Amino acid sequence: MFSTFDPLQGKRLTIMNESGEIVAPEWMPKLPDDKIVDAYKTMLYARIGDLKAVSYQRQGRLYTLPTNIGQEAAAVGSALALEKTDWMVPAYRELGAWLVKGATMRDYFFYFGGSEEGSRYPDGTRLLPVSVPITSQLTHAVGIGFASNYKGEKDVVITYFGDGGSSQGDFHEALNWAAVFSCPTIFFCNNNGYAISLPREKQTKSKTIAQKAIAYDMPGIQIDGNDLFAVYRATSEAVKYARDGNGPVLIEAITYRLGAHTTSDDPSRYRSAEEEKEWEAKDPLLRLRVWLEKKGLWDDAKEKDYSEEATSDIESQFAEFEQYKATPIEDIFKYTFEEMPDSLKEQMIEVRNHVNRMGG
Amino acid sequence: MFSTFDPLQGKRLTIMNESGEIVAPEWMPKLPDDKIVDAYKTMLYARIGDLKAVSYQRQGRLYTLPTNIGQEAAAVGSALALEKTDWMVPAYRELGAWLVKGATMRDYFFYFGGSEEGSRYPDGTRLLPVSVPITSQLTHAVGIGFASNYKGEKDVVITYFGDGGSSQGDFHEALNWAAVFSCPTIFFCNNNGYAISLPREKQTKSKTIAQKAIAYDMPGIQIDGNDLFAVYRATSEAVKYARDGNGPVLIEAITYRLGAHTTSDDPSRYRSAEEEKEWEAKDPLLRLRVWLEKKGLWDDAKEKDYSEEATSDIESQFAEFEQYKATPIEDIFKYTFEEMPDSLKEQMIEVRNHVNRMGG
Amino acid sequence: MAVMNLVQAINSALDLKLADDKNIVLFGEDAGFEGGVFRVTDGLQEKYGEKRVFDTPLAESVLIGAGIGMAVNGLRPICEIQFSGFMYPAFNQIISHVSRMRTRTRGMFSVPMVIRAPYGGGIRALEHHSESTEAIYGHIPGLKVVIPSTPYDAKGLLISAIEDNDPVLFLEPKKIYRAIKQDVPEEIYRIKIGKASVLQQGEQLTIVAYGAMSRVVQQAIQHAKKDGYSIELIDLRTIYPFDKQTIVESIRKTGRLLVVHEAARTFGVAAELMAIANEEAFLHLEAPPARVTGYDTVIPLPKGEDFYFPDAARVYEAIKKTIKF
Amino acid sequence: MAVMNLVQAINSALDLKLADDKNIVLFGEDAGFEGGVFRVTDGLQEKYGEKRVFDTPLAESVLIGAGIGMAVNGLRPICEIQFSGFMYPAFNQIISHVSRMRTRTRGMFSVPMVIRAPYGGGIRALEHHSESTEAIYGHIPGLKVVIPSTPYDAKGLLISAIEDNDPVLFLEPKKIYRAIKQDVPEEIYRIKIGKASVLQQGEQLTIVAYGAMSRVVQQAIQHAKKDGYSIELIDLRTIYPFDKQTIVESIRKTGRLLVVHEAARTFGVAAELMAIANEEAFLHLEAPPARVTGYDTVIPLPKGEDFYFPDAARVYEAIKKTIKF
Ligand SMILES: Cc1ncc(C[n+]2csc(CCOP(=O)(O)OP(=O)(O)O)c2C)c(N)n1
Ligand SMILES: Cc1ncc(C[n+]2csc(CCOP(=O)(O)OP(=O)(O)O)c2C)c(N)n1
Ligand SMILES: [Mg+2]
Ligand SMILES: [Mg+2]
Repeated sequence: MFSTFDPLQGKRLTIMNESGEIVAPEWMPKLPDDKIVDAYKTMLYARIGDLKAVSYQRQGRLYTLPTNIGQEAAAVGSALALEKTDWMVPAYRELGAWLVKGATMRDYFFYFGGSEEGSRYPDGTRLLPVSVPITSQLTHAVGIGFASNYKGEKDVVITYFGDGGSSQGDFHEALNWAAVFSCPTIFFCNNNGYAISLPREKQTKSKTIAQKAIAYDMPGIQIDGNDLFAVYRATSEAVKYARDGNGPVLIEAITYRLGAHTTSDDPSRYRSAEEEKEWEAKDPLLRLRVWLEKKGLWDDAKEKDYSEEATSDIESQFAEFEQYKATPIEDIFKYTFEEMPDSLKEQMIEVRNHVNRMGG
Repeated sequence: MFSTFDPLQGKRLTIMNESGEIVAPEWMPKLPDDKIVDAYKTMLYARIGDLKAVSYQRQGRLYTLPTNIGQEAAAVGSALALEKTDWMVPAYRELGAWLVKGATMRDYFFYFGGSEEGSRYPDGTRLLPVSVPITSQLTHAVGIGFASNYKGEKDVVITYFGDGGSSQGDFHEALNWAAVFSCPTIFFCNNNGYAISLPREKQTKSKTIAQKAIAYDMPGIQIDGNDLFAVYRATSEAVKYARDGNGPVLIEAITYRLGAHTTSDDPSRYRSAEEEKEWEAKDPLLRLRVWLEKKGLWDDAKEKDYSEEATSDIESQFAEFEQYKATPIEDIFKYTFEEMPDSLKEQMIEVRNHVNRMGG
Repeated sequence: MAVMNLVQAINSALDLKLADDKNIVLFGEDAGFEGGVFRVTDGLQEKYGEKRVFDTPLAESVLIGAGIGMAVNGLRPICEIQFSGFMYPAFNQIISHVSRMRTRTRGMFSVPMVIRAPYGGGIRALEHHSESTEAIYGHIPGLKVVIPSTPYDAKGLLISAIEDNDPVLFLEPKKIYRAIKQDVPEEIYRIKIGKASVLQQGEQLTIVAYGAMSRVVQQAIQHAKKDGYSIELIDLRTIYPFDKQTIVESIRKTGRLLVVHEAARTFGVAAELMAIANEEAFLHLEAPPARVTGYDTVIPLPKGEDFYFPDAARVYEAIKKTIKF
Repeated sequence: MAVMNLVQAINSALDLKLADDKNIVLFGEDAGFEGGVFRVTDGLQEKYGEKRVFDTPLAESVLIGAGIGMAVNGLRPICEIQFSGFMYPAFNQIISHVSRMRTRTRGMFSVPMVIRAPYGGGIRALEHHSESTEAIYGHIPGLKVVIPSTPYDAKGLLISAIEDNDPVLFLEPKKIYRAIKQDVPEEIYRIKIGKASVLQQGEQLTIVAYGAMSRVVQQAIQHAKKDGYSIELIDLRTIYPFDKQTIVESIRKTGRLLVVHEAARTFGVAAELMAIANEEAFLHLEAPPARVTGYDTVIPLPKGEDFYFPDAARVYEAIKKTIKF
């Protein structure tokens, strides 16, 4: 597959087009229908979760958070290609992927509600926490893959970053290391056209991000990131390639965030309504729904039912989060090191005493 | 030229082979004979300077220094392609290039003799000081090129780095920036096969460093770095390309340091005598001398005369350096800022008083 | 005069200097077209064009490194780092080159660069968006570090920073970006880098603070005044080279020192000022120099940050403790 | 017991721990095949194979960043940075991730990593090869910083660092790599991180030093002894979390403190210890806590470095001044 879709020749993998038609049946992944329905449900769940989070934020019940709307196929499709024991190293805009991997909306609310508890995922999730410093996490994914090789395990790693992130030095260093040491690491770029306000064309001069793989002699492929099938298929191929000991792969998924960069951002300042419209038509949920409906796997009633189910699930998780008022003082100190040094103990007591004095 | 020598196709520019024969006359640069003789002289001068420096170091009269032997064609040939007002941003192993640009052996001795005076080149030299933190200097070259564009000047910039240096994040960030802003910057990689002990094959998995240019949509070319004509021609093309407003170029010059990494290094620990022998036969001076002699432009007597002239010139510059005993206390402080803040004044007085007390 | 908040005052300084000197260029991630995520550079690209005010790729090391090259080749770069927590990828450029070029070349090349970044906490931000690591930068020889705490100071100090022929790290306390309004001259004026400002005169205790903490301390002092305490408040303004003279004179007068900063305690700015109190005013000390600071932990996410950042109550406690010693 | 210098003691610690725990991997630029530019890792690749002891590409950020990933996935990485002056490209990884992973994930993931680097000056080295920026690292919450000054300490501390489940920055004073020989046990032993060592007992003055400065101070003390002074010398060993108790007890006894380090003065380690003296022993102080340090300039190239680094004479002057105060 990787040699077929040479980014230098302008090739891009699309399996299902914007109208939900299969345009490259030869690449159609062999997914049972129920899995596809599940995938759609997860995408829908992620979308509802995202919209909910944004609205809670507007109400002042969560803090600044990134939006995910529009990128659900890339997130969910790539994560579905992993086994349970594989690792995931996220950036911050892959909600759907985290949900597949085992994180919950509760975690999401805690994190963007201002508590580190949100990064303590269920045991054994093999999901790293949100990484805010752009692209720094790619190096971690390389090391995880290295350790996997070292231990003779077959686990692979997927790591996410954005088009903007491809400019960072860590991108280069990570891909180079991964190639040199044949680390089973999949570098998944969510190219959503913007780094906050900066359009992709001003981020780098190369026509694709996928072609940057050539610098490391690793496969690089550009795919339609709003096409669940293309995302799933390409990631599966990459996972297999990596698991078979061939080393890393770079995937560039072309997508678009239909929302703002974060809840503090106003995209109308830097992109046109027409452009947004255009991309609304490419919505990854819409096209998959069309496909499912044509196959008789989905309908309005199911959409409504599942939306309600998801909404109430998400709301109850939010309610759980809202019980959490403030970080316990001890928690601020006790995870700095395995054992608390005297200096931190003294400081912790200082805070406690102060709070007590204030009658807090 | 850049499209002819596609690194992905294993193409490399050689004009004069190891035996001093012109194997690609169509690319032979139109250099007058006397210029070529001058180039050879500079290479010879650089070699003698380098050997001298190493021997002074062995005698304890200079501190640790890198060796240049074997890389003279890459250094001199590339620098000769520049105009006087062009800029040069070195790493630390391009003695021949610095000499062409206007630095002197005196500067070299001062710097590796432990005095910052060695980085104060003659006014207007447009040569930046040695950059020790690997690859960090590439970003400076990009900025200089940016400023050149900004001011509407036609000056280009050349910057040097090694095969090892290509792994650093700054390599990626610099090339990307240069391409995005069309900076007239020539990235000249001296691929001498090793980063201290690490062979090129373990540094990066790509077959060439030149192909990394594809990641930035800029021309990249691999050349025989021990062939003065190839170096001069490729750099001239790159200079013209950049000066014409087309943006940056990446050149990978294949060369070899015949000496140690630095005077503290013992290359026999990590490379074979056979390999060294092989490369001795590819000595850039040897082959140019053969060519010159065939053309009747050079002979043993000239070699002897010029070597003596160079040696005595270098020795007298070294003698000048050896008069310099210690950095004046004031110099340690006064260049920290344009104006010395009180804190530094106090500290300077503290040192002075102490030295006076000690009768120093 | 016009009423300005910190954002407006900084914008005004940038605007005036861009107009004044065509060698000044201003750039950063989203600093051009968008006018910065805090809108500090709003309108400047429109006014001065994309050539002089522009966006960069997302790469801080080359952002600063290219700035060095521009400076060497005659420009005066003003680099914006989106948040001070994202300056670290450029740390090597700052410590190895920005701050050393003049010494290294014995004055042949210098780096008249301003690095601007919003810094500090208290705005309920995401991880890495509340950093306060000024002590780290203050420890780097060859770098000046400035932190304003009022619109007036911000404008005057930034103009001085831009005109300075050496690199200046200009950290903007984002918590108070819009919190304080002040009458600020519309034209160019300068505040000397390296001079602290005595915000209040007092007899019993010298407090040194900077950035958003200046306000917190002022609140505490108001409280303390009611209780009859007389306190001198020095706004440090420049972290390096700091105004030893003003601080020492004040300590000699009051006999007591309290330093307040939101950064982690150990090896922080307060320690240095306490050391200076010892070296220069030991015999005047009537109580141990003291500090109220953040803690030696990672800065907590919003649900914990109120425990972390000094507030007026904590400062007030320390005031009483030091005066009553 | 065997006579070892610092290089041998460190090599021995690495050797024993590599033998002890197969999850330990050791890597760095030229650290594998070549055995390191200072030969500290000599023979280890031969003994443990390329899989466990290996060379990396020339890229410090991923060197540390990959180490984080390894740690998260069950390995115990020992990362060598060739010189501490080349750690800065990895600064973002260290301050943003190495030191924060445990807090960020509430203990789910930790980074049991050792970062080793030769540090400090006095060896007539090239630019950037004499750095001493321990105060910067000490100010980073979540990171331990250790600096040994003898072969015995180096081995015991390094073993503790390797066994520590948190990241430890282990700075090796390269000036004394081969300068001191000592009887060192051949087997595994541990020295607790966070405990200083009292090298000499005394009554009139407490001196705190570390790294190569410990020797310099010892020379000064010998001189001072002849003049009848009684001095207590504390080798700090751990920069963070440092041994406040030992230092404070000593100051309470002697009434005087002098801190010696080669790093730049302002915002350096000495300032913190002087602050601690105030906070914890103010009423015992008979003279102002003092410091002998490097200066706030770029570290000079060899022809100037003797003016920069504290020597026994400078320390001796300060001893006299503090005791006679
Ligand atoms: C090192 C660093 N620099 C700057 C930022 C501020 N920042 C946060 S998101 C962002 C844009 C990222 O763009 P991209 O990588 O395309 O990802 P996207 O947000 O589009 O998903 C920037 C500049 C950061 N988080 N880290
Ligand atoms: C950031 C950084 N890391 C490490 C070093 C130490 N070091 C000096 S030279 C060198 C190898 C450089 O190899 P290469 O780039 O191939 O250049 P060459 O020495 O072969 O000319 C290393 C690792 C350094 N100077 N800077
Ligand atoms: Mg993006
Ligand atoms: Mg090399």
